[in-house]
Amino acid sequence: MQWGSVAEFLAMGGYGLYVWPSFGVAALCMGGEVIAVWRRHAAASESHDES
Amino acid sequence: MFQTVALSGSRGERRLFSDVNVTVKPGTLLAVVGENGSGKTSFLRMLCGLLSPDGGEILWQGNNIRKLKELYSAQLTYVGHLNGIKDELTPVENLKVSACLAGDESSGGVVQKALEAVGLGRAVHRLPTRVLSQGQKRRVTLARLWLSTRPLWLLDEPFASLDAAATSYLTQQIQSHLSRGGMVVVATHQEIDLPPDCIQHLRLTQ
Amino acid sequence: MSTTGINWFKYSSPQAIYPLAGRMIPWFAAVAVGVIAIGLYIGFFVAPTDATQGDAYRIIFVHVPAAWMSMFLYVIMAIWAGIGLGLNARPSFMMAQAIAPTGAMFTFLALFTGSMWGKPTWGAWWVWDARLTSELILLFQYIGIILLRSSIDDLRRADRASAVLALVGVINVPIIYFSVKWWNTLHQGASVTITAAPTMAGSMVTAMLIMMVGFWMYSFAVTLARMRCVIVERERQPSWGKPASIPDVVEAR
Amino acid sequence: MSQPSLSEALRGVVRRDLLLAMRHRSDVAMSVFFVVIVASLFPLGVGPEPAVLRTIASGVLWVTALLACLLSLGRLFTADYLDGVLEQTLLIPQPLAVLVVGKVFSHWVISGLPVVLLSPLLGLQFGLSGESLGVLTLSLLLGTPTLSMIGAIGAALTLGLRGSGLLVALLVLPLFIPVLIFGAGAVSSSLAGIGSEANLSLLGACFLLSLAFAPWATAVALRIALE
Repeated sequence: MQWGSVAEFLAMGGYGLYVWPSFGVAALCMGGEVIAVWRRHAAASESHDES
Repeated sequence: MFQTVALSGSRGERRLFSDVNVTVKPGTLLAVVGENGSGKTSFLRMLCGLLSPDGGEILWQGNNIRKLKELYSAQLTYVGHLNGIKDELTPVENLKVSACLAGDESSGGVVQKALEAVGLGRAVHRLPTRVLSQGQKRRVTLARLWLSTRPLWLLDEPFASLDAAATSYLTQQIQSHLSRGGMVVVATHQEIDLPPDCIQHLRLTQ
Repeated sequence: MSTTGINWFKYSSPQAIYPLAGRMIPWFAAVAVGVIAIGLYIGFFVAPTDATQGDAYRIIFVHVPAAWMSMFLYVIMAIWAGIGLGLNARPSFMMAQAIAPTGAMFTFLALFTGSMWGKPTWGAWWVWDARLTSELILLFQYIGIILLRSSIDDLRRADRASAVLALVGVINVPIIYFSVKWWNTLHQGASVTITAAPTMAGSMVTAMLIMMVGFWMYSFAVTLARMRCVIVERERQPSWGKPASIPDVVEAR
Repeated sequence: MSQPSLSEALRGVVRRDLLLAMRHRSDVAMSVFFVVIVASLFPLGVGPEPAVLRTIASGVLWVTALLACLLSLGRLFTADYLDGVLEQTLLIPQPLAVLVVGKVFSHWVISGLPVVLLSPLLGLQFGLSGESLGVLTLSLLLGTPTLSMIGAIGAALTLGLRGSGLLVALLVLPLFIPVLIFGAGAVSSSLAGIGSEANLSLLGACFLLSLAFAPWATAVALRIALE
């Protein structure tokens, strides 16, 4: 393990500003997609039951 | 001989008809009747091969029309809802082009004779079709039947917006086609004035 | 129901796929979460800092798998579209429909992370490099397919039109890639290239491949879930798939 | 029973479209005028520096040609679709893909050829000279039919849809990119003195490839649109 402290880990050798947004946006996109599909399924099956 | 076997079709997600079995023998006419929206047009387009059926088969001389493809297209003349003529061209030009594309004779004399047969005088032959009335445009379209040498005619509402004279011209032309051993499928609201022994009806209901 | 399909399509009908997909999704999802967690662990804690690029290279663990997925998913989508057109099979159109948004998402992700990586290493957010440009055009193609589908109301036409577009696009992708590449070399001599491969440590490659597997599993889970949405949405339409409430055809003389 | 020969059918399709274009001469004039105006806007926006104009000339003129093609795509099938001529075209007992080639050819004669013929003049506006002008014309001559063929796919796919004009642009522009790159590349490499053969032959390859695939895809798309 090459990280001495949490701060060092977050700094990413000075590239934290680039590394973390990349992973953050990736997580956001993928998580968002999961939620969107979930909602779509819920909405679809709900109106399906009504009809 | 032309027949459908267990034909079913739908428009969008709506089932229009299913399990239709009809046979059209040479010299006979099939009248497809039914209310608006009952699927008459879809049925005819399906017989043309423009629309693919949900199930069942359409057979021409015992062969599926999907397999025949262009060989089958060469057997039929289709007159649809839309006139299929260009507003900017004159009746003569329109008819010449469509006869040429159908592989029929398209010389000036033959075309003029066909137009006169549907009651369009020489006065309108050289006008752009745009200025003609709805009924006159329909006559230009139907004039193709006077040039057609194909055995199967598929006519969608051919009598719509025709006057009494034109209706009787068309009926005569259909009759002479049948007497030559031709086959006709007509979607119509009207009674057709033909001997009853050569007509069968197909009623589509919703 | 389509009777033109081969017999086994009866068993791959939407009604059969729906519960099957439902059973598979949790497994794929669980594996995806686990594998991605392992990949991230190796990527951040085992893999060493790169000698030339410093820690910025760690973006590779999300960037490269996303870029690969964007291309794989396009090809898979096009294959489903082709099967759909060829066999007139409804489920394969649905599959293609379910894949497109995920593919577009990964394409966007590849572009975004690429530009995040490009800034510290090349000094620019965007370079008109062959890879970047063709990835951008891939995104346009995904968006085009999704837009075309959504602007056609008739489902049957929507399915088949977007399938044609997907297939045309799949021919275009390699052409674009090479055209942009030649365009670059013809104009500017040597262009920017990614020369990470030879210097990469084993653990770096491992982490990247594990992330890749994780993204595959994620894609399976998400597209199957979307497939279920599509099935339910289409089932809402009356007369869907069922043996039709038959209107009578009366034959008379 | 009657059947037109393939060349008869092809000639019939082309003759009708050209005849229609003769009745609508203003449409052709408009697309030519569009190209001239758009190409003339660039020097006004960028500034009259001859060196700058020479460098951007190939890109500007090619993008202009591309837009002109795009604008006229709507005319390719829409009118035929609305008046039922397209329906009848589908029933002509010859391969639809070949008939599509006929339609695309007449579309090119109406919208692409005028741009090709005009291009030396536009090139002069941008300070191109001699060999580069020839390369520009040649690249457009090879490239604009390709654009028409690719565009036909998009036009067929979006036939009869609401907002189809915008949609066809979104679908077709990404597919135009290789042609744009090779076409503009041919001109700029001739300007740079590298020789334009490589780009021109790639442009030719694009032409052949689209001739092989695009009419077929368009035919499939038309059948789908008319169902």
